[in-house]
Amino acid sequence: MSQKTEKLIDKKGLRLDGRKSDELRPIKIEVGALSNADGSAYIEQGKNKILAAVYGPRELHPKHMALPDRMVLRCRYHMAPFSVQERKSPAPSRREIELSKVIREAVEPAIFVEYYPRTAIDVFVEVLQADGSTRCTSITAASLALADAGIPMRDLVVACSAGKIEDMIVLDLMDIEDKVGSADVPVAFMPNLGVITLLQMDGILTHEEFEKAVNLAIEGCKKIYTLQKEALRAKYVSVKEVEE
Amino acid sequence: MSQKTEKLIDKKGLRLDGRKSDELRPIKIEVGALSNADGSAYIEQGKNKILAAVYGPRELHPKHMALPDRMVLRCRYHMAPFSVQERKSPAPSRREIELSKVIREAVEPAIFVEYYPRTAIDVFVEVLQADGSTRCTSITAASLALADAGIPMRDLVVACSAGKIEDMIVLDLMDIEDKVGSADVPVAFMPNLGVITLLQMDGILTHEEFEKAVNLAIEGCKKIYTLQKEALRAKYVSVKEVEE
Amino acid sequence: MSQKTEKLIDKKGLRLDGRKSDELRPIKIEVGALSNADGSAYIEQGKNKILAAVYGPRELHPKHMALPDRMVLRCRYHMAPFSVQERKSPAPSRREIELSKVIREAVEPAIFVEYYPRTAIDVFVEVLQADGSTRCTSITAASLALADAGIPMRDLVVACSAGKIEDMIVLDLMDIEDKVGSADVPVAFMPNLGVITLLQMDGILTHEEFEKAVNLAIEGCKKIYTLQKEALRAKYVSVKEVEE
Amino acid sequence: MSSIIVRVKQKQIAQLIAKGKRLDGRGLHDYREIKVEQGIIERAEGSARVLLGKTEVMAGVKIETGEPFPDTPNEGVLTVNAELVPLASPTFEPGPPDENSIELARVVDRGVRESKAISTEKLCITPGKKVFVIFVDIYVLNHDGNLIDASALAALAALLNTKMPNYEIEEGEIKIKPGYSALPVRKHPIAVTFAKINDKLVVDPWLEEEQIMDARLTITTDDDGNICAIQKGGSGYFTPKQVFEAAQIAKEKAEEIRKKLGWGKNGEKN
Amino acid sequence: MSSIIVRVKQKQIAQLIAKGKRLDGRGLHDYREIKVEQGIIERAEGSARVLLGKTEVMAGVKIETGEPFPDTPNEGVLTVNAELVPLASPTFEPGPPDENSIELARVVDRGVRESKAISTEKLCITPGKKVFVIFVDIYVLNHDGNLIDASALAALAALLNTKMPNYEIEEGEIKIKPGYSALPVRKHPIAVTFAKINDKLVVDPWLEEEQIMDARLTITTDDDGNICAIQKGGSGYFTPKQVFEAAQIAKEKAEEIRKKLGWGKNGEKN
Amino acid sequence: MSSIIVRVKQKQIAQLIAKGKRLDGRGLHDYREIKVEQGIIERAEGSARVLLGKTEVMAGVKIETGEPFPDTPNEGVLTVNAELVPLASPTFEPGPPDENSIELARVVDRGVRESKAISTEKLCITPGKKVFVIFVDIYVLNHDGNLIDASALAALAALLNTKMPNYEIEEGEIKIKPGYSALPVRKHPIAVTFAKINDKLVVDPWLEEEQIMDARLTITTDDDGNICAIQKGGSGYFTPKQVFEAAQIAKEKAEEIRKKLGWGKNGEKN
Repeated sequence: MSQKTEKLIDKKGLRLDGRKSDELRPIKIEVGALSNADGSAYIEQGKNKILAAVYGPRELHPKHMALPDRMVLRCRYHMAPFSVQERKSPAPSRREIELSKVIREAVEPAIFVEYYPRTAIDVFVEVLQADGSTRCTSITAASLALADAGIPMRDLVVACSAGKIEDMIVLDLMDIEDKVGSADVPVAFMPNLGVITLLQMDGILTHEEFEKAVNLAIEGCKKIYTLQKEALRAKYVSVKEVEE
Repeated sequence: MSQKTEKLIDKKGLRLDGRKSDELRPIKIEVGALSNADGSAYIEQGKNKILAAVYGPRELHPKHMALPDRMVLRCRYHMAPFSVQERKSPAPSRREIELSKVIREAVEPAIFVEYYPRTAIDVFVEVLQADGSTRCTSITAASLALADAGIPMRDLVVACSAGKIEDMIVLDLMDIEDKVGSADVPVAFMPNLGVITLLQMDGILTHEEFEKAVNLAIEGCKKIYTLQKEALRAKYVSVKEVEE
Repeated sequence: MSQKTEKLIDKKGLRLDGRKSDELRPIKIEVGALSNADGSAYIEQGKNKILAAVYGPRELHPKHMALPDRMVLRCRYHMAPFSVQERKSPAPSRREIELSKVIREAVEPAIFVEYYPRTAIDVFVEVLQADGSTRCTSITAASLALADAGIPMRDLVVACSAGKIEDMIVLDLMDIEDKVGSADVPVAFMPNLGVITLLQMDGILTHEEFEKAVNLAIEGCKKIYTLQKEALRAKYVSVKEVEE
Repeated sequence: MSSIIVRVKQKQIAQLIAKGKRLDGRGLHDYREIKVEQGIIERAEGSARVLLGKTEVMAGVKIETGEPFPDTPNEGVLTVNAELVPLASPTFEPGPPDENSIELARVVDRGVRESKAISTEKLCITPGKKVFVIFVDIYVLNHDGNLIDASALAALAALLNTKMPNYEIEEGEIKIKPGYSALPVRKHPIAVTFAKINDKLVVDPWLEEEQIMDARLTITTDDDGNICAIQKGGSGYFTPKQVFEAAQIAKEKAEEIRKKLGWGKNGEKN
Repeated sequence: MSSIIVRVKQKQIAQLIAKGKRLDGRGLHDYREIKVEQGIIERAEGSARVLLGKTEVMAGVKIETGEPFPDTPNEGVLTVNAELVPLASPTFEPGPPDENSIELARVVDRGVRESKAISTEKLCITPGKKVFVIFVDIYVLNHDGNLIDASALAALAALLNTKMPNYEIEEGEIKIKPGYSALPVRKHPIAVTFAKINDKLVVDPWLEEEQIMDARLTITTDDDGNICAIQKGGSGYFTPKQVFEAAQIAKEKAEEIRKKLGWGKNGEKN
Repeated sequence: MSSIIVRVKQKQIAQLIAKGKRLDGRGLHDYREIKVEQGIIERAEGSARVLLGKTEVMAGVKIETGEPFPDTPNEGVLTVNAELVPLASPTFEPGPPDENSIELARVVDRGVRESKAISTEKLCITPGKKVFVIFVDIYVLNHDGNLIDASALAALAALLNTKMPNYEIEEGEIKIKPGYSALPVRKHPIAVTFAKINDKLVVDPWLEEEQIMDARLTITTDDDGNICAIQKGGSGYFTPKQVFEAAQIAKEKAEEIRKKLGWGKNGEKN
């Protein structure tokens, strides 16, 4: 992270978009937005606009990659060329390949993978607009799309970042805070089990700051979890109405 | 198409190579030129020099791509690096990939695909020198190569372009006419059935001009069709002589 | 080879590193250096530092590439990015692809390929530091790794280059001699059978010079062969001690 | 759905079309409902989302600077790319563009380019050296048929929504100034796609119609009713009469769409 | 080994760990023997070979000149690449970098970058135009587990061994002068990796432990004991308590390693 | 042909060769009929088509300008590429160059390069900055054996046919002037390929001989009879005696071919 001389916190202790240190960005969730996918979710978190879709359980090609005792979870995190300031080539970057891996490993602990041996589940995440902490918003969306697809899960996975900007530990970093701030700690959490399924960090933090950041991120996760459950409920209510 | 100030038609109404508006370029056809291919054809149309070869019906790899009730037709249109003014990289360009698709879809209607289920037929087109309307010459060559390979067909497919240069609708565009002219309409035709199997257009045409261009292209197709049949006959006559 | 005005031989007839014309660079061989591979060898020849490993006989994927009456030998020659003056991209270059082929074809004559039908043997060569004649050192290492893996062989293959620098035929070219000299002749040899399994040449040589170079290279091969056998013996002795 | 049910449904679709009807109640030449939303991606210089029934396509426009093509040193560069992202259909797979996405991008590109929709000569900064490069990225989000028309609409809607940065040339270097102006778009090319089913032409095929069509024909017309691009697809054929008939219908449908969306001289807005 | 024997052994490993023991006799928080050899590749500006038990990793540093990133015009560029070369393991295949080698490179990169180990601002030649580019190539030669820690050590050892060419700027052109000076390295980030097996954390897992671990956690700390990079891997999870405990252990182990290798202020040498 | 018939025929070929005869009636050291046609592609700066029996290879030469290699700042650049296009053989597949096409291109390249056939020092425009780049593209159209010799002939014939544009340097910019001059070619390297079958060497193997050969040896000689390039192929071996014998024959055959085609000092024309 580069240290530029931009002021991220004003005299009242508020951030550039007026948030307090422990405040989430506005979040909008829509479940089941896509008709072709087996499950899908669209999330806006601040200016992040992220779509996740799930296909499966379905057959795996080539077949020799199927596993006899469990399903294979595959995940692709991908950014639209127009999602960032400088046009991004649609070919997957090294960053996208790493994030596809950590997102997969963040949602997999929630899935009963042994329920569908010899099958595959594909999670596709498309970042339509990026504004920081996209891996967290992607995990939140992916786990909703999995639930929408009826995949049996231990719990929803929800993710949120915390970080350090100008000596303050803050929740839910947006792009400029990620770039100019001094540390970023994305965390994915399963609230019912109280366990962490994604943890990364870059920047510089003391151990005290690190613990504070992780705990703050978990608090953020719990708040988003409530919204996740509401969105799922809203989807199922409306589906039920349609089916009657 | 870019509008440059080059004169494409002289005072007598003749084109840069002396042709009248409805005149084809000189055409030379040779069937069965290649010894390894199951069928082949070489065509010169003006400075276009194009070679088509057919392999098949043959086994398909990977096997799961075979179809139970029909054969799979595959087609590759490819330009030699030395075929154009600026050396072309041998890797397939987006243009070549699109043309491979439309050429395949132009010859497929002529083939009784249900005769050889679970097999593949490969059509390979190599443009050795390009001088405009290469997709048309390629289709004419590909359908001869298919016939030479003994593939059962409803009719030969024959293709020719028409276009607009300096307010005149003309037949069989050569490179400079394609680049400087104001519209290009490649048409593939099955004369016996009277149907169009390839149609593209780029440029600007009124509906009247468009109809005139399509009809002119069809007339061109019919003339080339005669040459196609002669070349096939010549090939078979000479083969017969050899075998006796 | 470019003709630069660098002096490769001094007044005493010695080369830049003090060697006589028919003298090998110092050679250090270690067999079985890697614990995961089925066989391995590490060789330093001058500043060349080359590691070869063998995996197999093992199953082949995809299976349809297996051969019913013999094993398939595969070989990859690869240079580490830091092995040469200018950082080398890790993607295989055309040179590396050609050398992988000729190295495979140099060691294959030594192997009883019919002993393990339907299997594959993989030979991986990594050039950690390159200082001329790396293909020869690679072959010497590859054949030791094969022997270490217990692959049944007619003989060890050993390779050495000869070449021409400033009108002198010399043995075992190092990088600067290869670049500035006027011819390079890499030779692989099976001493027991007295046959050549790799032969390449670039530069300009009369027929007399060529014969002299090949014969000199073969003499070099024979010297290295002794070291090869010693290294193998040392490995097996030490293994035996461990097992007892 | 099991493949037997699929085949029964397909037969039904084809039989209805022979009678001039469609399974979803549309007339043969009716479009599904068209919804266009512009300016949805703030990060992009222009953007739009188009819904054509359940088919959903997004387009984003990014503007960069680059070199002009040698044969048009005074003109900006237009680049159209299309991604069939795998969340849009179970048949789309991750990977480099295949022939379908390349064809889609090139057909949309030809409509915009050949109609001279964009005044590329106004996008030149330093002749022969530096021009604006307009990237149009088409992003298919849900595939329920007729991707070409939906993508062409999304691309045009995004271009109409595009803001160019103001700039000055200072000592050969480009300097961004505050404010924006609209990208100069002078034409509104509309692609109209036909499927031939049971020897009838239907407009705006949905996915299940595409699965049984013999061939596909796309005709793009400009504001003056002239044809600027055509693409035949699929492994069937058309009679010349069908082609000329389709060209007339395409002109009318394009005019209708332009009017409905308020684009061009007869448009209600813009 | 047959898969039955493998499973029996895996069960044994897991049961021992539950009792606080390891099959190779180590304590849960003990590293295998670490050997570091520097300067082994004369062709490279810097190089090192690290043995962590039987895991063997080489790193080479090459220095070239190139353009800086637009947002850091006064800083040199660091590029870390990792190759899982197929001679290192029967499971590695030739081909372009996969997710494992990319993750490995990026985790090592973050440790070096975020700790500001290299004074990149001293690697600028002409601001905004020309800077030194430091390529760190990690080359895994034998994979017996814990590639991240071994690779991070190899990368740092190679950087500490790196000689920069002396140079002067003459009329805008860079001119190499005789002599070398050390690459300015000011921090010694050490990655410490944990495997979670049977709900216990073990440090520096070897290959057979990795095969049965639920999840992996790597924590990189700098000379001041601050955390500069973390990466969780694997399809399991950690409790917050486990994470905080691991962070403390990582700090202590890193300090031990730095001391042992003589790196940093508490180091015996360097 | 069924595989039984193939095997019978292969046995017959091998037995005949043991007796010094070949199935097609040639002596062991005879070439098939060689036909060379030059200047067949007007778009290319040079071109040729070579028939070696039924083997058919085309070569095209394109000239562009580019940067010289750093170690030869005063010399033009030669680039040889070979495509085994899939219409030439049922065993060729579309895709990026494989080891066979790369070896083919590199062996032809070495013959031209090492014999110093082209006066690359005459292809320099501005030392260290701009030189002519000669692209030789080999295009195999029908594969009936011995692609190397046919390709080397086609490449040389195309180079001999190549016209360089006249030019002037005006204010550092290259300006094309009317007229052409021949590319400066001073040597005529000829590749002669041997197959070892039943311990005999046969020259110019056709496809069915290649399918049963133990090993392959290509020796390229220049106009002075010197050897300039050698390549052994195939998974068999040669005795030193066979190699030296082949070198002598290669020299004679190359001389014959040069004479027949009228190339070089002993040639009847050119």
